Amino acid sequence: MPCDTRSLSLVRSLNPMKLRLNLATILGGIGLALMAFDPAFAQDAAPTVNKGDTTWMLISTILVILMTIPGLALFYGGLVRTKNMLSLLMQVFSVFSLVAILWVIYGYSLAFSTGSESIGAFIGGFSKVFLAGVTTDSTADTFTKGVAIPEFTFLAFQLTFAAITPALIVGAFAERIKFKAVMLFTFLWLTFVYLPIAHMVWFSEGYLFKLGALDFAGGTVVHINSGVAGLIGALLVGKRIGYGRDLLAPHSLTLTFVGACLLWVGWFGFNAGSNLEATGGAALALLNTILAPAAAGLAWTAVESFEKGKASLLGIASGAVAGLVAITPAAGLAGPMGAIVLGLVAGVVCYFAVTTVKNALGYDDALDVFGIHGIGGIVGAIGTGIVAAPSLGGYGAGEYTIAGQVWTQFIAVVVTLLWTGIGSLILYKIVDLTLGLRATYEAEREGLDLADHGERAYNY
Amino acid sequence: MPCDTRSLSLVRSLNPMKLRLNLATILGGIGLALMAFDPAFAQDAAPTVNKGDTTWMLISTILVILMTIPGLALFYGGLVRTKNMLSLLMQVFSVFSLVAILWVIYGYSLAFSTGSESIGAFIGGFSKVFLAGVTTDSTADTFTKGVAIPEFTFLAFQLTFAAITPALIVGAFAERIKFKAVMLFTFLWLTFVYLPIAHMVWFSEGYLFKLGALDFAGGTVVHINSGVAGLIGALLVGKRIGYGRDLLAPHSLTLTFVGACLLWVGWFGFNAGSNLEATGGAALALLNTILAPAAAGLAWTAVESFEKGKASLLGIASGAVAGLVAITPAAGLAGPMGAIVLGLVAGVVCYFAVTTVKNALGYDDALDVFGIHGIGGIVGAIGTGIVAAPSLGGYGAGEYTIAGQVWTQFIAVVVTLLWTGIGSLILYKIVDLTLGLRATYEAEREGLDLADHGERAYNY
Amino acid sequence: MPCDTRSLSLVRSLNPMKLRLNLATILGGIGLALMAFDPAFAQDAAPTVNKGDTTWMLISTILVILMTIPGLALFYGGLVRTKNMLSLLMQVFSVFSLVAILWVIYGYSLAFSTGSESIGAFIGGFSKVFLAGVTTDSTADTFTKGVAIPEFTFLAFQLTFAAITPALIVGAFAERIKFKAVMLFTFLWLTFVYLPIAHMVWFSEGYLFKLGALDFAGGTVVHINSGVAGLIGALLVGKRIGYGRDLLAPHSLTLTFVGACLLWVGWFGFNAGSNLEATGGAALALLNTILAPAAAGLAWTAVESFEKGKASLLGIASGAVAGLVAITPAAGLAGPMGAIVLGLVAGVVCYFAVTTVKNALGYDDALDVFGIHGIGGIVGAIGTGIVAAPSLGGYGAGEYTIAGQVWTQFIAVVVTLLWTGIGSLILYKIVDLTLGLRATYEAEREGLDLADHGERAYNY
Amino acid sequence: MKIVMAVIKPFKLEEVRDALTSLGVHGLTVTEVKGYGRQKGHTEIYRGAEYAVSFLPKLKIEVAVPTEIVPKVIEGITLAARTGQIGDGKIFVVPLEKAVRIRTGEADADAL
Amino acid sequence: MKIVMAVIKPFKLEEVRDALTSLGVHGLTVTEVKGYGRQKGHTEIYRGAEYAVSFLPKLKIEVAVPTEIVPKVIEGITLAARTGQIGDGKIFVVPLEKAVRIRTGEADADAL
Amino acid sequence: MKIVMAVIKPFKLEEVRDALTSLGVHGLTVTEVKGYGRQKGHTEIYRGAEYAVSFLPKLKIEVAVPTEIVPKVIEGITLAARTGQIGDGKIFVVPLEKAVRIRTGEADADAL
Ligand SMILES: Nc1ncnc2c1ncn2[C@@H]1O[C@H](COP(=O)(O)OP(=O)(O)O)[C@@H](O)[C@H]1O
Ligand SMILES: Nc1ncnc2c1ncn2[C@@H]1O[C@H](COP(=O)(O)OP(=O)(O)O)[C@@H](O)[C@H]1O
Ligand SMILES: Nc1ncnc2c1ncn2[C@@H]1O[C@H](COP(=O)(O)OP(=O)(O)O)[C@@H](O)[C@H]1O
Repeated sequence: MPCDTRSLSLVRSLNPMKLRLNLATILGGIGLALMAFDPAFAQDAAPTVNKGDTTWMLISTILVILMTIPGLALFYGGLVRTKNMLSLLMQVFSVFSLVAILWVIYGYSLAFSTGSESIGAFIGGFSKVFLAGVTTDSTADTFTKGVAIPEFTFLAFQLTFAAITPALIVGAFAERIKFKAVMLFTFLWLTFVYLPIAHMVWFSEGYLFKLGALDFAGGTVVHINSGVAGLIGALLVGKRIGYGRDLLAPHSLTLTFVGACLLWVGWFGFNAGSNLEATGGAALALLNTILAPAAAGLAWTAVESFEKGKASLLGIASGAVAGLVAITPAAGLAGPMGAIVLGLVAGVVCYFAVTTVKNALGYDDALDVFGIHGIGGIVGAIGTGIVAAPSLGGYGAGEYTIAGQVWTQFIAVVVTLLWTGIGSLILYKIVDLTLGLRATYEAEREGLDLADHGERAYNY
Repeated sequence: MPCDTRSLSLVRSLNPMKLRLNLATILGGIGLALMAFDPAFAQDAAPTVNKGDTTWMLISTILVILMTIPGLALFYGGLVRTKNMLSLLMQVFSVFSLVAILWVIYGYSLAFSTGSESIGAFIGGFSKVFLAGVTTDSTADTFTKGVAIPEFTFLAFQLTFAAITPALIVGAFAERIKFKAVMLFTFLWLTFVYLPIAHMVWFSEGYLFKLGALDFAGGTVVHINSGVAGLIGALLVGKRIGYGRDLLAPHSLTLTFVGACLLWVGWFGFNAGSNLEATGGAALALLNTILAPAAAGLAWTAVESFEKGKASLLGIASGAVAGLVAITPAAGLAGPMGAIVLGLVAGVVCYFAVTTVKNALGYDDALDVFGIHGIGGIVGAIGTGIVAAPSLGGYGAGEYTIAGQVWTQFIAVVVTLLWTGIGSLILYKIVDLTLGLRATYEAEREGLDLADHGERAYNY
Repeated sequence: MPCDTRSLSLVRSLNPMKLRLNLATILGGIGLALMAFDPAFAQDAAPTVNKGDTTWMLISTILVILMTIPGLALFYGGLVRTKNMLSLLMQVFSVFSLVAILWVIYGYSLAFSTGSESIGAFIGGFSKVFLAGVTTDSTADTFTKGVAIPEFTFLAFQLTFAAITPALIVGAFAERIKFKAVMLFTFLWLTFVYLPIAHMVWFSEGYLFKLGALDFAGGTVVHINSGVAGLIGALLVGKRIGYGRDLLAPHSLTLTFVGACLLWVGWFGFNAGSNLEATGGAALALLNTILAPAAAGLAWTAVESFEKGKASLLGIASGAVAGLVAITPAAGLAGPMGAIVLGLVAGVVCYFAVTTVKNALGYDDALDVFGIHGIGGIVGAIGTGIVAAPSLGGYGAGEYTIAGQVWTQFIAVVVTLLWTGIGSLILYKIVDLTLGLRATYEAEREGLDLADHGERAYNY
Repeated sequence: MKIVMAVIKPFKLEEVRDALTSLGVHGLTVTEVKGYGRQKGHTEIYRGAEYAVSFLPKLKIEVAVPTEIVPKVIEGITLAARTGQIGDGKIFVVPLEKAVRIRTGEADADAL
Repeated sequence: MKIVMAVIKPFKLEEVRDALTSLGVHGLTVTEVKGYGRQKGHTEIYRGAEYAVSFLPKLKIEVAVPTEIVPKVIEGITLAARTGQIGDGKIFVVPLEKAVRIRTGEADADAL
Repeated sequence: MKIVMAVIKPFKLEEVRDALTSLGVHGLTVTEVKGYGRQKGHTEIYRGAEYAVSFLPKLKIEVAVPTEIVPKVIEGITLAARTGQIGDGKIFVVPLEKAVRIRTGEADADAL
């Protein structure tokens, strides 16, 4: 729960992440109410920076990096065949590095600064390009009036969100994509899909901001966004040679397990860090980020045991990731029991998405980016409308009606689906026409590690 | 050192962890003494929450999770044969997930709430079942009067202790247990062994609380408890096929090494986090948690070099874990030199427990849960009585006599041994009579990964 | 940026790390200027300890440990052949353990206490041997007047720097050194090379302290120091059997990747932790520690693609580490764009050092300790003189002239080169004459794992 | 009886197995091997050190069959394993004097 | 001389080795192989995709012996490797024309 | 034609390959094996449990050659693989009745 006082209920029914930078202005209008709680704020012009918060946000940033490299890279890498191991590690690592640079050059500015009057609802401006004006003294507001964090902290934390999102996509077309295509696509997709959506959802002047959807830590921006882009990618790049016929078994479930654990651990930074302050709200987000994946993993293996007679490690790990995805938008808004229920639902739904629906439709989403991030993200986004309800022990505020909030959530999901769906489709086509998306038959047979990178993962 | 003022000596000679939730009441009686140091406290009704502390406890919680998944899972997994790798990973991950859910449903309440008048010394009540009454605003006291942390933080931190303890046990009967038996046993053991012991030791109304034993971070509740349960399990489940005849060599010491390192890193959260505040006392606990395992690892390999002519990686890693176990009860109570001595002793004693005593007695404690956690825990519990002595540079307080404290420590060890020994025995029997403990001969031959989970760890 | 006010410019043009313990005295002279900014300081005798800072430093300490074990160990281990895997892991783990113990016995005292009048500029004294006088209440100053951290925190943080430095060296003579020789050399080198250099550079009375070189987080003390010692070691120990003829391919680039990621993650503690406080300056250091390696990795693979036609994972990982090394002395002093430029330069220079220069000169620096830490360290040390310039967006202060600062940096590099070059040479000779450095031909053929440690890394 | 030993490209295993099964051969033994031949290998580069790797991953299939079906077995394997590119591999026929099924002790034709 | 080649269950290696040693055969070469035969394999499931794995891990033992002890060798291996379950494996005997010990250049009987 | 099968020390592979190439033999197949023989193994110790490991890593080389060059091949391998220490390995010669190149269907001499 990002806000501490009931008087903020008006604001709290909006998406909390949107408030980050421009909360101060909004709060102006309700300042009087706040004064009753903390008179000191009224006379306090400059926001105070608490070192406990700064430390918490530094750590959260580091945790999201750990979640990406090596976390996500290992989770994905373990699932592919030996001959493509390095290609996955390389893609995740390169995407992370590339986005980090792009972020400070223009990404932060386009996402988190005021844009032109005409299209400012969809994309920011160039005032912070090359981090102009950002210094060790500049700050970004948190959700609590008068409390800020160093702007470098905020922007580094946001950098990690921008970096992991395109890295999530690469799992969908794993084992058959050209490395250079991934790099070009990442550049385009960050610019034309991620930055606009982040701006629309999280910036106070953004289009989706005004819809009032709840998204605590990025369910739409990160998960639905990457999940759908992955699905389009899997469809356009086509199936792997031998898909549906050969044994395309994971080369190391051990590494996938390590990756899943590091995803989980790093996700605490992702979710509880999105609280921007080290408060009881952050602790709640952390607890929910323990409970939802635990429940989802157990739910997945329960269904699996029932259907196949055996509970698998890949099953519980996949379920846990699905639970992490689902709790993301609700992390600081659901009560602990709500988190468990959301996890149980996500575990079951994603199980069927991955094992049944995918096989029925026949697309080759190699590492189930859509099945887990896309579907799990949708379950989470809609579910947040329910579990955030105070009547169900949640921390959603204002005049909360479940039906109304669920409808708002639904709209936000649809808008995200459309933007990323159409945008990604166009960008894939551009890459395909310039560099080409798909590796050659020989490269795919030999493995991308040797073909694209000239190395082999293992020489035992 | 959990407390900052000498006037707390009366309280500090008790087990610091016991104080967590109910310190306020106790401190009432000595409030006057405190006023001399900090008059502000006297008029301060509501405890203050410091964001630095909150951040520290959030991080500590995350570190203990890292220590379990993937830390402990890899440490154990690397030590088994390839065909049982996933079964170990699965058991640790599932136990963690299951306990997380049980903890918020009834575990926290039974451990940390007031029980009925008749048996309240042994088990808590149901007032906090489903986390009733816990909100983002409720707090739990630390060891310093007037300083509190969000209750969600405290309960999440405690959740990780409850989760790792049964996960430690699975090493003892590794490579031959049924997966379902592990799950049922975990449920029973958490309920009937862990929760009562945690309540008795850490809750102010608990039976062992009143004995006045020192246990900074859970030497009895976590290590002796799991070590003994492991020994009983190893005896009841029986030896692995081929034990003592075939080469049952670790399939990947590399993974065991990674696990040992993550155990070490996570243990900083375990031990220094048990200070509940980010103070010089936490820093001391952290330093001791560097020194004791360093000394223990070196001691183990020194004896090994002397006896076998070679210093092994598994030796130094095992020694380090033994040192971590031993310093646990003394982490914030020993001085740095005391920590080194405790580490040296633990390294040597556990070396002989594992290499000589186990072989002499002939039980198959596959991954030496008893030899390292049980024996190391006992060395630490007794040793704490010595190294905490102020005369030896320790931070034990009050009218400290080494002999008296060692005797108290001894009693606490014996009580723990008996409760977990008898309790575990009964629970294993129940599981054996219902689901059966031991995998079939064929499943064990083929490996539990395929037999129980339908997967293989590696497809190189 | 360690200091928050412009009035500290005089001090800030010096090496920030030198200020740690003795800042208070120095600041006395400029206290009046400070009063204008914060009058409270004038009357504040005892420094205040902020729990946010304490938490940040505890975490930073933990991160540097994670960076060493398992980070560095895996980075190195993955690069050697299977038969020497454990020897690398063992060396890193043992060096860490040994230095931890030596540090609290005499290392901290020799590095960070006042020495005798005659040689006090080169080495500290014995007043803090066995940590005499250090308690949970004693503090160490930060760069901000009146702000301190618990001394145990400071000394534990410094312990990790002392431990990782000799561990870095072992990569140079990997796969052919005797284990016992490593241990003896570590003891000697810590005592006679590391401690004096740390004292000279970081202690207020040290010789290099007075030169006024900028070194935010240890570019000279850690990286140039270990890089040069590695080069000398590689030359003295000689080439591996088969070097230049056989395929000495890395046995697991996956593990090297994991190690590189953990190095990166841990380096945030190393660099941003060197700020000693959780401020905007720490956030800048963290951001720079994201950007420089990202840029360096991309630069390395860009050159590689151009030269060899393929971008490799080992390339981007090596580049990232080179970038981390280069940004170390500049972490809190460069602006983000300066960090990117420094990274780009380091990536390209180290690429040629490792791929061309090494092969031309023909020495067998097995894991490129000199090529990456030595050369990258020099690039960083000199480059810091440029990117710290306020005119280039840097945070260097005072009457800053690029030419003047670069010259100072150059001197500091030369002094470090000479001390470690000559010192290491003598110590290697001593070890060679006593225990012998090089493993026997048979041991090298069979692999050091079996020969020195009696184990094998994998039994698949 | 003969042992027919074939070195093939790894991804051809399933097809070869099916070809053999359709000839009524229901047992075979497979080994991962490295082959050296006309097919050129690849280059690996680790930190600027280039290695020409000329040993390529192959599978060796060993199948014991009655002498009379050897020609058909050869034909079946050839067709199934052929891609037409260099490196498709070789088939070798070696005399087999005796075969025994361990489980039953049955010998020769009965043992296959 | 003959080469006796046996495909056995992996956990039977030590017993087979001991049986051979007791016959005075002090050298042998072992290869990890995958066997396909009557013994049914297992099913692996990864995220709902089921794979029937029909190749099972086996060990192949090759031992060069003088012709006269071949029957004893076959008997020894058979007894040691037998569990009585399907999949116990096979023994094949192949003619061996020449054997050389690399270290000394000794040939044939002396080389074994 | 014969199949010459040699068990050698792993680090001798390149030298043996070069020796064969210089004899005009341009194809061979290599298998990682474990050898048991006179060469004594090593001891591994895991937490005090000592294991005597008597199977040592070796490489098995199989090369099909025309009968007439067999003596030269044996000589070439022997010289290249010899270190003079116990465990250098063995060379076995087995008759080869037929060889086929899968890609072209060429047979016997043409297939090698
Ligand atoms: N003389 C030989 N003896 C044994 N194996 C051989 C021989 N020649 C080739 N091979 C095996 O056959 C494989 C394919 O041979 P190669 O010359 O590359 O192509 P092709 O089979 O199309 O002629 C090699 O990788 C090697 O394993
Ligand atoms: N015709 C054959 N040629 C080569 N190897 C065979 C053949 N038949 C069986 N094998 C090997 O023997 C093993 C055992 O055979 P299988 O039919 O499963 O059981 P059994 O030996 O009890 O009849 C197989 O896994 C395979 O490795
Ligand atoms: N009778 C045999 N049959 C098959 N392989 C053998 C036989 N004897 C030895 N070998 C192989 O040759 C290798 C070397 O044999 P060993 O007796 O150790 O030394 P040497 O070759 O010097 O006599 C063994 O490791 C084994 O792989």
